[in-house]
Amino acid sequence: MSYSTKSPWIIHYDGSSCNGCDIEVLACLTPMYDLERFGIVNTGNPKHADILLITGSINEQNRDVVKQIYEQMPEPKVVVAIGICATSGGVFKKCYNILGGVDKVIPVDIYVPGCAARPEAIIDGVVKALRILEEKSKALHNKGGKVQ
Amino acid sequence: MNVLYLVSMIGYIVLAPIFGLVLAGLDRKVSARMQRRVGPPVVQPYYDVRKLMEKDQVTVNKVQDFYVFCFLLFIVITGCIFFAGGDLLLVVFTLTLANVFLVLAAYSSNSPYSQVGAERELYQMMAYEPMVLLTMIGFYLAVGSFNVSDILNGDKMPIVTMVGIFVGFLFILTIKFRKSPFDLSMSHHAHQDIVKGVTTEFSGRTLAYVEIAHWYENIMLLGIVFLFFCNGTWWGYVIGVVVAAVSFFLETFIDNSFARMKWQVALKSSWVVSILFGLINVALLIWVF
Amino acid sequence: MTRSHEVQEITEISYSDLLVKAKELAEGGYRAVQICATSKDGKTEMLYSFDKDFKMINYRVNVPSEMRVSSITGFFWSAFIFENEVHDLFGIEFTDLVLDYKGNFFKLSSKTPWKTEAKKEVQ
Amino acid sequence: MGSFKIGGIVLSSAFKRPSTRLYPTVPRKWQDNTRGHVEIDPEQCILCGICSKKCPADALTVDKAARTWTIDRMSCVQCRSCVESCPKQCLVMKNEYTSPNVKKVIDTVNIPEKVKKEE
Amino acid sequence: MYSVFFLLLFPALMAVLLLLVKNDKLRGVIVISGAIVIMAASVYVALEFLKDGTTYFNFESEMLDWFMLAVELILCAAVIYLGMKYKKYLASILSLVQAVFLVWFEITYAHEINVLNNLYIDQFSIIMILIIGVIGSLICIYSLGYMRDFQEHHVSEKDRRPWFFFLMFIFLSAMFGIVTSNNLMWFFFFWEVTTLCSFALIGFTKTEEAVKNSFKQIILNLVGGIALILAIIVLGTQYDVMEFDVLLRMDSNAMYVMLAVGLFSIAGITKAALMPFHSWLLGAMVAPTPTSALLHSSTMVKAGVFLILKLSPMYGNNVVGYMVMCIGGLTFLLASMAAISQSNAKRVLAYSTIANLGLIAACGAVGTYEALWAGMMILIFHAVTKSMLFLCVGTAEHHIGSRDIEDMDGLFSRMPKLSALMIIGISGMFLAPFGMLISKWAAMISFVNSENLVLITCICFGSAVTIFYWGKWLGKMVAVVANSKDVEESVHKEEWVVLGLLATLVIAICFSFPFISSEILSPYLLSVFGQPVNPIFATFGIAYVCVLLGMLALLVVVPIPFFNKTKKKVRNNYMCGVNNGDNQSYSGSMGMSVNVSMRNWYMEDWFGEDRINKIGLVLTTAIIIVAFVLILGGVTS
Amino acid sequence: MGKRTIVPFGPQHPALPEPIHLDLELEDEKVIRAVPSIGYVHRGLEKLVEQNDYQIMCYVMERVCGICSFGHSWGYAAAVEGLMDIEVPERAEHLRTIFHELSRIHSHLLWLGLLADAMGFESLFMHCWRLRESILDIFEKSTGGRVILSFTKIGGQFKDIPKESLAEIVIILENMRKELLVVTNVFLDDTSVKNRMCGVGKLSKEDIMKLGAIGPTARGSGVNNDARCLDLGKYKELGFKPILETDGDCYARCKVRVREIFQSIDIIIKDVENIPEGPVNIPVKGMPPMGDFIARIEQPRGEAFYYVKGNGTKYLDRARVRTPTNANIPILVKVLQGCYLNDVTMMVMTIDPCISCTER
Ligand code: SF4
Ligand code: SF4
Ligand code: SF4
Ligand code: SF4
Ligand code: SF4
Ligand code: SF4
Ligand code: SF4
Ligand code: SF4
Repeated sequence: MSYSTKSPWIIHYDGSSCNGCDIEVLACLTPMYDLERFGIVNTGNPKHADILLITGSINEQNRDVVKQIYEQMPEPKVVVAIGICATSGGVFKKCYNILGGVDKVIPVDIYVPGCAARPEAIIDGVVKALRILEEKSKALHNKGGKVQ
Repeated sequence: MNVLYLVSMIGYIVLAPIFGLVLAGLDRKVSARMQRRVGPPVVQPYYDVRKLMEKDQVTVNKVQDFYVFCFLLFIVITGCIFFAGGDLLLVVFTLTLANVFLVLAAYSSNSPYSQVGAERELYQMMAYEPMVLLTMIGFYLAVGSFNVSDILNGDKMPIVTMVGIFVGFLFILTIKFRKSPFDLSMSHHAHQDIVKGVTTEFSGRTLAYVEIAHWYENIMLLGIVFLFFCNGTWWGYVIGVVVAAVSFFLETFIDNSFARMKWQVALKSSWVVSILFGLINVALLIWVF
Repeated sequence: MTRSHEVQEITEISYSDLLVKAKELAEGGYRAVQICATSKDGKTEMLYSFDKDFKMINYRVNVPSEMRVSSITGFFWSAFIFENEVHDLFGIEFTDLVLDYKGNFFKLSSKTPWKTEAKKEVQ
Repeated sequence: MGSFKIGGIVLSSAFKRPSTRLYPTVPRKWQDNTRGHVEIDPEQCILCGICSKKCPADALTVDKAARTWTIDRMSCVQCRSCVESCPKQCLVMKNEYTSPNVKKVIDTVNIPEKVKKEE
Repeated sequence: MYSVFFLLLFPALMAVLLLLVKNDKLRGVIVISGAIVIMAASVYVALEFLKDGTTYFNFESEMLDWFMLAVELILCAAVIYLGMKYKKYLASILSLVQAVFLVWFEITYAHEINVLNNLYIDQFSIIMILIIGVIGSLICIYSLGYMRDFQEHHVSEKDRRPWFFFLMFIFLSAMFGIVTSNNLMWFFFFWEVTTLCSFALIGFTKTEEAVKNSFKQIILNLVGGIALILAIIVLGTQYDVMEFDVLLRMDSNAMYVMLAVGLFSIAGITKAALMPFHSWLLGAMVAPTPTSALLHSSTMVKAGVFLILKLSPMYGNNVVGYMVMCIGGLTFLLASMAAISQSNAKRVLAYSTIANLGLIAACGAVGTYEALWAGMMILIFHAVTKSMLFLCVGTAEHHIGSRDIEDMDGLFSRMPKLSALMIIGISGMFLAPFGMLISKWAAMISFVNSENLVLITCICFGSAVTIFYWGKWLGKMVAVVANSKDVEESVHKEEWVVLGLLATLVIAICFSFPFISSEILSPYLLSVFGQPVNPIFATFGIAYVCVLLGMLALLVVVPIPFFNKTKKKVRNNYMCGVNNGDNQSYSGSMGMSVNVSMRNWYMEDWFGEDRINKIGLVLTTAIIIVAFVLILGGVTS
Repeated sequence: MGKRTIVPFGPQHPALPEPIHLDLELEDEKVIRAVPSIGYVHRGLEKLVEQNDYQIMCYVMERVCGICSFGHSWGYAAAVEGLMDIEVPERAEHLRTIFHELSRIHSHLLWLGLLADAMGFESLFMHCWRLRESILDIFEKSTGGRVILSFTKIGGQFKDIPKESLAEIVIILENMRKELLVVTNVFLDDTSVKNRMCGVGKLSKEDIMKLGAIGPTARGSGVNNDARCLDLGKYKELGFKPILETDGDCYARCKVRVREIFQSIDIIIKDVENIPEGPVNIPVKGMPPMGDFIARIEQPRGEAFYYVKGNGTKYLDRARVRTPTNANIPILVKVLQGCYLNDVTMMVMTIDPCISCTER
């Protein structure tokens, strides 16, 4: 079993969201939902993170930022797009400055729908992400990428 | 006698991470409960470290690992010297060396937030070092030896004449445990003004080393707390262990009861405490007791 | 009760009056509430709002889209944020902008998305 | 002024039950109003397309020719606009949200031919 | 005995020779061969006399005394002249006063006093001889390359290198004299010669600042010189004593003896640049760097503490003892603090030197064998390490064009070898397995044992502060900056050789310090205090020495596996997601690419130089005044 | 020492709630210069008026910001209602007031939590957010959404809130009050918290007036521009008095918000007592006419400005929001100068920036 799933550390980045999903992500960390039950810690630093929770859609200016955060996360890593904005652009999809969902710039592993995504949905999404994380972790090790 | 010390040294190497881990886990659990949360499992720190070991190994430069490894190594050596009944001043100096390695690791990455973290870490060292030295001097004056083994077997409880120093030491323990109000250079909390400070650029195994080093370090520091209560009898030891545990959770409580203060406060307050509690107590030890 | 809120007067002024009025208001202790541009048929309508003690004064100025407009940031420093925005979105150039982002206020996928062409049919 | 102002809550909290909702261990009961996902009653729909016009997120497609009503679940913002605007009241907002998925879910509903009544 | 004379005379001869040689190549040959001879001679002397312990030489010559007086008067005249010329009348006046005292004493008393032994040599002198001989000669060699660069930077000026090397070698002679004179008048003579050498070297570049600072130096040191001559006068007139060994056997609690010791201490304090006289050493940093390394860190200022350490048995729990202790302790604490606010590498080194000299002086003043042991150890380690650091900074300066620590960003990538040396040097100053720390440790123990609260405070807080300023410098150096160019090729060969040797010396001394302790220090301490203890083993025990040596060895071994293989992938730095990809810049506001830069903390508000110096000046001056009032009032302990 | 530390602060930074970027120039940790840049959240949603009719725009508008989404839908609706000369039923107006104040409580608690978090005061953050959940529960129960309510439409509210539910809200608020007092007292009284806030980021009354700051930021310096003093909503009837503090530092701004929480509770309770029976919406017919209209509303962060311009079709010519943060950013630039790096987060927090709405 991979320990990644026991201790998934997250980083949260806010693309061009309306804050709605953002605060719901944060709410997940607070007493009512307490993601730390699953060993989840909000690291705020891509270099420590395993899961990128990203809310809001991609626009011209944050495109490179999102890419860079993703690149700076060490493998194995998963990306969870939270909220309709992050999955498809949502109500803003037709805006001139919106390129669309997060999958426009980085590969997304889990889409969490909702506007705003409910904390429960976010938890579900993260739990699903853990499975993917586990697979990725196995794949990484089978490649012989590292010795334990 | 020598064999005994060898045993306790090996015991430290083997057991300290286990105790350190559990303490770290309990700290998180208790903190969570204080915040009306469920919190992670107690062995969560273990998972974290295993996870970090598993991660893909990336770094920002090739020398960083060396420094971090030395940090861990010298923390362990510090603890070994301590638990082998060694000289307290040597313990302090080795600990300083270890911490300097951590600082260098942060500097070496040449990244903005690591550097600010390193700077703050050094600054914190400057803040707590006098009190640490005074504590050791206090032991010497109270017991007549810098040797842990002598203090362990001394017949009077050091705390009796070292109450002030004990308070001062607890104060700087907040800095050493990286707890609010003085978790300035790095913090377990994400919402830190300097990102992750010292550890910003560490990842994977390097970060795991830092974590493990903290376990070792915490146990060693609690060992010093324990030392205040040794009088060569079994109940002295019991009191020591209990107080050490209590002080650990006291720190957790303090962590949850304070905001991170401005960094300026750290130096001022810990120097004031060093003078008020440490130095005056040392003076009393010299002139009165 | 007919309406639950006050109706705002919008006064149309000529462009040449803009700075005069701005100066007047600045001296009168007004704050700049906002600047709103509306572009239609190659013309831009600038709406300036100022407020003092809940009394709002709104001026409308019509300018051709290509015209360089004088900045009011000399009187209302904080208006740099509105003018830079208008510059980036509507392509209006401001003269004497005190804190000029030079078109780097927003990074946009298309340049001046709100700017309309003179002939363009609007829905 | 003083320290440990929060000490009381913090200490007492340590001995109180956490206020955490143990989701997903304990499933969540939804409020009646909770906006989760849109469901259609295909029997009622007349493929008028109003819902799709009123959708701010362009999540709905109504294809008269193919007789399908399609919702892009990963675009719907649960605004209830379609529900409100449907002349036949054949749309309802259910409590359960669309569950997170590895791909974008698009649900297509076939609208059966209706036997013309009076009109 | 002739070997000692050789040491005294040979450098002086070389000096005269160098003054005459104008050819660069030839000068190189002479300097190198001369330096090697001096080095060899000092080692020879050391070996010759190590076994014998304290040895006295009776060498008398009326001629010589008159010669010295003549030279002294010429020097005084020179200072008076220069003082008038540059309108620094204070210097002239002080010099005049000194000359008057000197002549008066020489004429009235000096010749009446019978001096048994003019020269002597003991283990402490041996240590000093080795330091002067080895480090001094190495620095002279180093200067060759450095001064060549210097000349290139200052083409417009006349080549004054002969003068430079003349001074350096004369200085060596004088230093040898200081540490081997038993005759106080001789001691005074050599002392004044070093002062003048320093004066000339500080003013070497002849810039306005250099001149100003050189006068600052001469004025403060003349105060010391006057104190010295006064001390000699007191001893001579009151007790007919003009020899060190006799002085050391006297009862320090007698009022005049104490007065003399007090005056000696003032002389020592000025020379060692302790507060309140420390400002001259900072000013001295305008001199060419080898000068700073030689005169202002490893040898000349050491003469000041040498005097204090030598007088150690006279100190202890008496007024002068406390005076020097407090001044030393405070100097250590305050100079360390002031070092925080400095970004000029040489000034940091200068403050650190002042701090360490303070610590050594405090050790000497405690007057116990442990403390003296610690003091001597610090002296040794400091001399070696600091001179190396100065030379490193000198070399770095010529290649990166700045002596500012802030410009040493990532020096490790730009000048890897040099930075490795610097890192060794800096670590040597404050980190665990290195000698400085061991000595500080001993100092701390001896302070605690002497139950002196002021010293305990100073050393606890001072050490903490020390960590900060060295740590941040070290950090600057180790930073790995991407895409930096290696600029090391152009470093002169002489410089490498010398730096390498010094670094070897630093490490060698660390490893051999048990030997130094047992073979050199212990016999000396035995002879001084009559206590047959080897403090290193008494206070630490053999086990710790092993631990420390082990740690040191570890530090050498551990890097090997790490530096060679890292399979890790290298990624970019974290910069809030806007790193431009080169780790050097990020895309910032207004669409600009902004270069990141990182600057250390200086905490100007708290540790600003002016503020600290003011505090130091007030406190230490007060201490001196109080001490002398007490002594003159007859209170001695 | 000419050199300075130059570091990027944001857009991705854990202490920043939302992406904004600052170029910081530091000496030690003192900020010598700070140049902000925004645009990481800019979507351009105002331009959606060309594609969505004026009614659907209401859904878009409430997504200007997820924190005070209710206020945005109200503000926009009010502007359109003004333009179309629609009179909203009394009960709807009362409901709007109640929900707006609930939003304020939730927003202020959220803000207090984030403030605590910015100070590294984790437990305080957790407790604030724990209390905030009660408000979200009210929202979910009554409107079906936790943060995006979709409760307002042009002409009134979607549905009525039954009497019992209103009574329940009052009970919940009354129950919260006690615990709120203890928690907020920590902000006002704890030494370590005060250490971070008192005297930090001072803004004089003149600064505020000159730079046009609004909301609690302005009220912390004694400047009243609380748009609740205007006609919109039922505030006048409820005897609303704005809360003012005079110190102008972070602490004062925090205090304003703490006091506003309790004030909001009082307003809600009073409003529930006074709410008349009746319809909650009226049918809206026709198109927005030619012309324009301005509405202002007091959001948790300050006055928001809405401008709509109709052209006789169902598509508006222009809808414009000037949100509170938009007006407060100049203040940020000012206040950052000369503070310390660890104060930067505090400064950013105390003007309570909502970048989302700033950039739209
Ligand atoms: S999905 Fe909805 S709530 Fe979430 S960020 Fe987008 S608009 Fe806001
Ligand atoms: S990272 Fe720390 S401060 Fe942030 S939410 Fe988690 S526990 Fe709290
Ligand atoms: S669901 Fe309703 S609105 Fe949509 S097409 Fe069917 S009948 Fe028309
Ligand atoms: S709920 Fe809203 S977004 Fe979803 S389909 Fe209906 S109208 Fe579209
Ligand atoms: S029911 Fe009404 S809205 Fe639908 S098509 Fe007929 S007239 Fe149009
Ligand atoms: S550093 Fe300055 S003084 Fe030294 S050689 Fe170069 S230019 Fe001359
Ligand atoms: S909206 Fe609130 S929770 Fe979300 S990022 Fe902004 S401040 Fe944080
Ligand atoms: S300031 Fe704007 S974005 Fe922020 S909460 Fe208020 S309305 Fe929403």
